[in-house]
Amino acid sequence: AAEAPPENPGGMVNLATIYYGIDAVTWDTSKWNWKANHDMLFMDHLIMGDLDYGPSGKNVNDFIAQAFIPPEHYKGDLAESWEVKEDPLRIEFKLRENVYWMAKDGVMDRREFVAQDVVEHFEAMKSSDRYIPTYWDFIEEWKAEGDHTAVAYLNEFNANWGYRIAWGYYNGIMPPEWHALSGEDKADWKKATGTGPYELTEVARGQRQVYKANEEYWDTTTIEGKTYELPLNDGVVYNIIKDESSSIAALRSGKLDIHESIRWQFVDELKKTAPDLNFKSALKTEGTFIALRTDKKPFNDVRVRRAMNLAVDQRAIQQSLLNGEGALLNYPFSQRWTSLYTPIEELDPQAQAMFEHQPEKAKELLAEAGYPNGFEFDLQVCSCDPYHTDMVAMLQAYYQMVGVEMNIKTLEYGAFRSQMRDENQAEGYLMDNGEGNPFSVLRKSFVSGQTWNPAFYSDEKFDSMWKTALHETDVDKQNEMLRDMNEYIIEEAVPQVWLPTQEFYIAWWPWVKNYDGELRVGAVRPGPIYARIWLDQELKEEMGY
Amino acid sequence: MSDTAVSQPLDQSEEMPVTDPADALLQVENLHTVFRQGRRAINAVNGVSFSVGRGETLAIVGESGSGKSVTAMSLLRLIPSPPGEIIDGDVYFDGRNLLDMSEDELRSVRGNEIAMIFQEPMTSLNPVLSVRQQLAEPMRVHRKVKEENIEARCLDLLRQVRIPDPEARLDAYPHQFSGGMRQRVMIAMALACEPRLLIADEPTTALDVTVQAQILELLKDLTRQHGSSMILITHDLGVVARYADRINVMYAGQIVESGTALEIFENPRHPYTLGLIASMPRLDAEEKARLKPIEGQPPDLGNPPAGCAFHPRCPFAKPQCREQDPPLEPYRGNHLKACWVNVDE
Amino acid sequence: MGVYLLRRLLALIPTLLFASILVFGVVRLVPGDVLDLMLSENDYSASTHDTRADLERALGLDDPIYIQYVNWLGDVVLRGDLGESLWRNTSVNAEIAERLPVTIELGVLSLLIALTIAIPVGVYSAVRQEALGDHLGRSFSIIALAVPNFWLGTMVVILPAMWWGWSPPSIIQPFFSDPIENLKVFLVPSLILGASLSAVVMRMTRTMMLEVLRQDYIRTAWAKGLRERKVVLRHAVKNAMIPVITLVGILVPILFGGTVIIEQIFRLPGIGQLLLDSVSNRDYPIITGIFLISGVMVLVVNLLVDLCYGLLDPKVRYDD
Amino acid sequence: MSDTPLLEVRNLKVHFPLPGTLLKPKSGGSVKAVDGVSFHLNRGETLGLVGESGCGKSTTGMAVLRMTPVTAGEIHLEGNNITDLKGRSLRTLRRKMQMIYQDPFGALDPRMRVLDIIGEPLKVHNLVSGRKAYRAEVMRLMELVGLLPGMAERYPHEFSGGQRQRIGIARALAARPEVIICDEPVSALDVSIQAQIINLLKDLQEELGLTYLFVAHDLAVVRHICDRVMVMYLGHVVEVADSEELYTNPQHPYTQALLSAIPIPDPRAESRREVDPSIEGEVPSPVNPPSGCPFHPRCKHAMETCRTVAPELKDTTQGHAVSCHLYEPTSAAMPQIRVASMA
Amino acid sequence: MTTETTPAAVTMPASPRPPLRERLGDNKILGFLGRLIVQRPLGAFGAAICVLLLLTGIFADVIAPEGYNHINPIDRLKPPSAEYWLGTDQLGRDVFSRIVHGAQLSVIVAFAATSLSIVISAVIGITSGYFGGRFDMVSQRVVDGWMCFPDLIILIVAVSVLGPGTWQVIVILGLLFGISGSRIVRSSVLSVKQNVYIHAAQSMGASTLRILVMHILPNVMAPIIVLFTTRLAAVILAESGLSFLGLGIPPPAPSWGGMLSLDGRSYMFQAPWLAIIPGVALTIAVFGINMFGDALRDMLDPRMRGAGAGRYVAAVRRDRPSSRARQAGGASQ
Ligand SMILES: Nc1ncnc2c1ncn2[C@@H]1O[C@H](COP(=O)(O)OP(=O)(O)OP(=O)(O)O)[C@@H](O)[C@H]1O
Ligand SMILES: Nc1ncnc2c1ncn2[C@@H]1O[C@H](COP(=O)(O)OP(=O)(O)OP(=O)(O)O)[C@@H](O)[C@H]1O
Ligand SMILES: [Mg+2]
Ligand SMILES: [Mg+2]
Ligand code: NI
Repeated sequence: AAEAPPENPGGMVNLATIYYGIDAVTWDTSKWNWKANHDMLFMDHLIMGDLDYGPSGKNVNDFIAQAFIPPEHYKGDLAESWEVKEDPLRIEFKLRENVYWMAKDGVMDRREFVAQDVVEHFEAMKSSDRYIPTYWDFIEEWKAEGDHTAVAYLNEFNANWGYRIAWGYYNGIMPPEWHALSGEDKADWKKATGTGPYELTEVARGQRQVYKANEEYWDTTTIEGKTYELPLNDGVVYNIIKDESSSIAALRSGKLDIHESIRWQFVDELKKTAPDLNFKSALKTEGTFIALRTDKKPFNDVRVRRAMNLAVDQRAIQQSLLNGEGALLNYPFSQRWTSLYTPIEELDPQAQAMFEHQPEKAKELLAEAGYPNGFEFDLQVCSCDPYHTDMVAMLQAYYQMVGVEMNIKTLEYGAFRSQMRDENQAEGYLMDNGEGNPFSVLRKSFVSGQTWNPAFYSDEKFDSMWKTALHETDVDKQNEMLRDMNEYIIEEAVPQVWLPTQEFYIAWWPWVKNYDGELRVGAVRPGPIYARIWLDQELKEEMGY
Repeated sequence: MSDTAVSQPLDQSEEMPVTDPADALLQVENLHTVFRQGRRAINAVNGVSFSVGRGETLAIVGESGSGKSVTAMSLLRLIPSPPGEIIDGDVYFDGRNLLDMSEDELRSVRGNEIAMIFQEPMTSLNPVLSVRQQLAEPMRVHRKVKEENIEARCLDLLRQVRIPDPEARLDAYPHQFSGGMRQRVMIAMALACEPRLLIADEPTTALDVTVQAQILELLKDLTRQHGSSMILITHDLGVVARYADRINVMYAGQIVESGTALEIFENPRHPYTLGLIASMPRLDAEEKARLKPIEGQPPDLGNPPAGCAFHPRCPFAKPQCREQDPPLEPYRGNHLKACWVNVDE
Repeated sequence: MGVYLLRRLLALIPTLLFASILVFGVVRLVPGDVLDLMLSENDYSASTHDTRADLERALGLDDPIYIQYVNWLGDVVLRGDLGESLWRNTSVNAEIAERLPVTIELGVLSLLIALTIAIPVGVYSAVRQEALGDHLGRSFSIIALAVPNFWLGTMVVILPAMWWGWSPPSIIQPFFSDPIENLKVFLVPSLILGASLSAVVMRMTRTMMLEVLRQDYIRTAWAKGLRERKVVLRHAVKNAMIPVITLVGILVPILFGGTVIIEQIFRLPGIGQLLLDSVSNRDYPIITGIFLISGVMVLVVNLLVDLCYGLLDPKVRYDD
Repeated sequence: MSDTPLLEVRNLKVHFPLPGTLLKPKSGGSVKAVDGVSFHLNRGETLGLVGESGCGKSTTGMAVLRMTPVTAGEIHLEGNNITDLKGRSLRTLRRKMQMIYQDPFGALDPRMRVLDIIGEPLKVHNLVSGRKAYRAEVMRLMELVGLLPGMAERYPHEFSGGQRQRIGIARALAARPEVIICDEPVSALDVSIQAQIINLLKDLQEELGLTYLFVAHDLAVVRHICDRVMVMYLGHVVEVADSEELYTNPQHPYTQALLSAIPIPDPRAESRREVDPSIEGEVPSPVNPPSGCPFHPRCKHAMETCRTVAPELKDTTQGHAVSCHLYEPTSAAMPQIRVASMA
Repeated sequence: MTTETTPAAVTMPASPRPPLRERLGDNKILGFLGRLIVQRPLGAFGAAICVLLLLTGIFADVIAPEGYNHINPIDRLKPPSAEYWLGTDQLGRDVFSRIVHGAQLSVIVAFAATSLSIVISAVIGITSGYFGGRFDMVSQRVVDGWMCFPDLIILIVAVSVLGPGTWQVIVILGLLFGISGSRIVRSSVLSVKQNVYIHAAQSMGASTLRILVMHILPNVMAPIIVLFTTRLAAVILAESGLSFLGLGIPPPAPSWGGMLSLDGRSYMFQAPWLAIIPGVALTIAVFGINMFGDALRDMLDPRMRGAGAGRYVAAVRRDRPSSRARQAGGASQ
């Protein structure tokens, strides 16, 4: 339950975010790079997740998911309300009034935010040379109808429209004045601006980004019946820390107030030496899997792919590498998407077996498929994730047991990434899927020809299922279809070896108030969460930090 | 003539003074210096006794490795340690025993009362200090010469050793000098405190004949001017003949013969001295006679032959030589030799 | 001296030219081409040949490599412009300029620490060869060499944090406005980096001192009646320093390498971090720029080292 | 002997260019180590080559061996011009000329056994076939120079200087050369050992009919072994004469100075000897040799012409040539200087 | 004479048999070992470590109780015990076995990379040092160009090019150290080249190849050997640095550097032995190799021979009574 803040809450919140090792690559949103616009706290979106559903309120959504907000948890952000209308098919956003763009030297003066800004923003983004082809193809046109109504006219319905235009990646809204800048100026963080709760005031590359509270921010929060202006703190500092131990040390010594991504390995010791720390554990929404090249021998045979799953003792992996935490089946659909997720027990028996360790069965299947003596294959893995590098050691041992020789090809991040979908990509490709929502997860890795489909999975039936679901306007029918697709992938298609998903920990000190370990209210959208945090400076001092 | 000397040795229990000790500036008695190599010990100096009179020039000759330099350096305790060690002996300088002095006392003698000129002029000067700095050092340390006088004194010294244009040379560095000039700077440094004893260890071996003559003449003049004594180490008998009052002949760490220049050259008593003189090619020889080398090789000092160290190469050797080390004893007057045989026989 | 400097600087040109060709080429040979990487990072729904070609053109990577090289070289030579980052669109010069001071400060401090530890210890260890101090000094040096610095660094960062809640500060204040705070940040990493360097320098100093102490002119100094302290400090050290200075020149590239790791552990935003980021992003212009700058720095340091010779060794003269 | 000398050198010049710099690749300056030297060497004779350190003695020897590039001049061996030989023919030529070095410690590869050191020329020139013959030949050579056969398996560091020099001599003899260039073969040795080696060289010459070019700066040694002596100064030959003639009747002021500077191991003679003051001063640099006669800055007889005109080497008497203006017909008088002890 | 190989000593005139010590000195290897033990005990200790490392490497498969990737999830993160001498890691692999196999890997990597580097150094160093002139000029500029880049920067980029892996690390480290090491070889060649014996070989008409192989190479072996030992240690360390950056030999290969920087750092609290043991192994190996290298250098460099720089003071140690007695004895004859 929330604790009432003092008259003037404040404090600079020092964070290690879930991306604490990655330096922002660019500040230019028109570059369409996810690393570019992650966590730009100076921007607002049209829609965000409603924190009242979060742990401090109704506690039905933990707001950990990176890119999935169930429509029933939507809340207006820059849009006060919205409506999907027919004839012509369109989405009407009623925009908030009295929202102001922050003044920025060399960009713009303070002025009110209007519908035309939204239209120009989307147009500018679309005309960027880095615009992702087809991304907004379902939109015919954006129009400003009056100062505070922005309408997106659609040429076909897209069930995932919320993610694509309202609260997803690439949806933070920047002023037309900024879009008018030269490429060089756009690259300059000093020019970046928006209507968000924070203003970017310092960027020390490779070290930190400092956001100062936007004094004029429009949003407020109510705690114990009292309304407070947001943000409650003076600012937020993003600490960029490459080295994991170093980040743990910074948390332990109080240099960080919040650490959003701790592996279990360090938690025991932290709990022991700093019993005051608050922890929250959460399942990653990223799924870990081996993509098996379905276009090539031997994995073009589904029996072989099943055998590959049967040969692996997932529970042992979970026990030894994840300390018994984590989850066995969290992909394609995450357990967190309760309305869509199908648990293992509800899968057909053949699929359930894949989460057991059945090497004998695996051998049988291999023999059936014509590989009684096994075979040899290459597995590409990135050297950047310790979970993966540990995992390959175990996988190698399991596959040996069924006569399959796995050659581990470790690649450094850049090489690994660019190998994906290359002609020369190995038969096996061990990776994490990026965070997603039901539609994007299914599309990315299983629809034919997609960039993130390293299994080279191509299935006309599945492709058309996906398209149908996308155009389905009825939410219940839509959910049904999504569930079917998920089950189809797991039960029938099996283009991958499913592997346990990691659990991670969020830790914060007791002086961090009004925070319950939430991470996101939209894709890359922590701003509203951070804005509600205040620090109990006295407590901090009392505790000796 | 020599029968008496051989058959009636003087009482050996009494050290035979070479010169009257009271009169001698330096008196060395029974000096032993060894170098240790692992468990092997090289007896580089093996019981050497001699003295140097005031104003006298003593030459030490002997072939390479016979211990000449080590003897000289032992006097000032300049033996690198490890591996070297002076294990026995006394060195009286003006009545004070140098080997018993404390480090501080010794320092006040080094470079001040006894100065040394080393064998290698090319490497004995510090390459990174200017001639002025090096030349002034002994004066600063020993003489407390006022700073303003130092320059004048340095120039004076350079002039004494006949370095042309000393003003220009004073701030030069050793590498800008030729070998002969470097050796002259060394001499100037040695003379800086007007030492009473100058030890010149092969001051000219590395130099050309013409430069050698210049340097030696210079040394002779300067010691004469200051009335200092000098120990001149060389293996060039020609040099000795010209400059020495007295000669010590060394072989395998011992003095085998000692006498005045005339005694040594005209009446050598030790077979080694004899051989040495005979094997020198001489410009003034009447005809190109075949040289008479000493056959065999010098001994290994770490494992010297028993008895007289020279016996394996000695044409006169007799059984006694193989067993007993002959003592250095007078042959006639101050002409000493360490040999069991009479070479005239 | 001026002529000498000029001559030395001119002599650097062919070296740098060769180096730049090497780097420019090698960096682009790295598999995992920036286009693939960008396309996959951006989650292109389905990248086609067209999108790839467009991107290639947009990034200016469509010319043949030698044309790119000539253009790049022209910019570097004529305008001192190292180009533009492929991802950030910022100028490489600015990126490097922002990071360089950190690396330089870390490097200089480490070197200073290494030298202040190593030279006295090395000299002592040589003068008292085989004495207890010598053995201690040498053992320290070998251990400092043998312990990997990433390991030492990690321990220094994490153990005090866990035990006492202390971790080294990492917010860098400009040196000139707050030298104390600034040094607080650099002290620990410099010590760690300096320790392993000091081992190398110490061993070199000791060896050289032993060599020098054996020289005839040291005997001359003793024969003049100088005190040991004077013999060592005035006559031996200066001679022994000449090769040690060369070593400093050789150490600079090693130091540069060491900073990559130490920067990462101590959260120092230096060149090393930039390099690691740029390599994993395949940001060619930045990689090339870092190579070039670090190469130039190494060469400049070596030039300075050579000039230092002049102070130590009278045989070296520049006025010809 | 026959009319054609075994070796003839005509107007030999060896200049070493000074190292250039980046901006000035050719500095233009050069060390004129040998600057117009002519001489001949008859079969079976020993020609002494004396002079101060750095006057070009070794360089002359090297040039004759074709081990250093010749700037100008010609070298004839047995009447054949060998100045421009290259490659294989040069390597074959080297069989005929061998060298004995000054430094007995540096001249032997420390990592080879004596057997291989002495036998190397045999292998290089394929002079013997089969291990047995090879070994036998090496044994013969060792015996020739007075080394015990048991030493064949040892390494050079196990030998004394004199023994090493013997090894060097054996190696030089292995290829059965006609000419041996002895570059100060005894300077590094002790007097007692020096005499052994000089005797050995003489014996070998008698036995094998060798021809020596004997480089040295010790005039007493040279007198003992040489038939004729050539005196060099700063890259020039200043005097050539039969050995006895030169020592009894030195003509060039430099030769006279040199002879007078040598101390004689005889105290009585020494006490009478005067050191010639003309040897004051330093040897000029071969980069900037003085104009005219190279010796003039140190010569007490220097005349006006000496400063400008370089004298030529001319016979004064049969077989005695000197390069000095004093001996040219125009000069006023022959100087009456003699080395004291020679008087 | 029946055979050719009559011992030479027989034909020699009777000479006193030298004492055992000297005869040992005749046998180069034994003599060397003897000197090593007597003069450089630490160096001998280092040599022993090197030999141990080598043996462990060669017989890894015999010594190690298990394979390096023998996983046993039940027994994960077990501290050292009788069953698992050095404990187990997060996958239940026996750390002792991994260390032993790691020694093998280190030995392979270190020796292969070092050998490669030595060959490169020797070829570049010897040719450019011996031929000099333009060839030297050009090759030295290339070496300069190469050397002006920080090692680790080259490594990072090179590993990115070739990808992490055992042979990649070997090739890269070999090339890296090889090129920079050529300087050292070259400078020794320059000084060896000055030796008169080289001149002698030339003047006797020996071919260039013969001179390079028979004279130059054996005489620069000393610095090459020293280079070899110091590089061994450097390679082991460099590999661990690369592992730290995720560019070393990838798991599950048991490279010490990888064990130390990956598992060691991840599990440093649950299982400190995972960090300590490879760290200690690495330190001991590097320590041993360095010590041995130092001793080798001291003993192979003739200028460093003999003990002590020597201080020129207080070098008198007299034992008067006995020496007097000796003198008296001499006098009584
Ligand atoms: N630092 C040293 N370490 C070991 N042995 C030494 C050392 N200095 C001298 N010796 C040995 O002491 C012996 C005498 O040497 P010393 O230098 O006195 O000979 P020397 O008569 O001066 O010879 P030279 O005429 O060559 O100068 C030699 O056998 C030499 O090997
Ligand atoms: N390779 C070379 N490069 C440049 N200068 C050289 C070279 N070799 C010799 N010189 C110079 O040529 C001159 C003659 O040298 P040379 O060795 O022939 O003299 P030398 O008479 O043999 O002297 P020494 O008696 O010292 O052996 C010297 O000034 C020397 O410095
Ligand atoms: Mg000596
Ligand atoms: Mg010479
Ligand atoms: Ni006469």
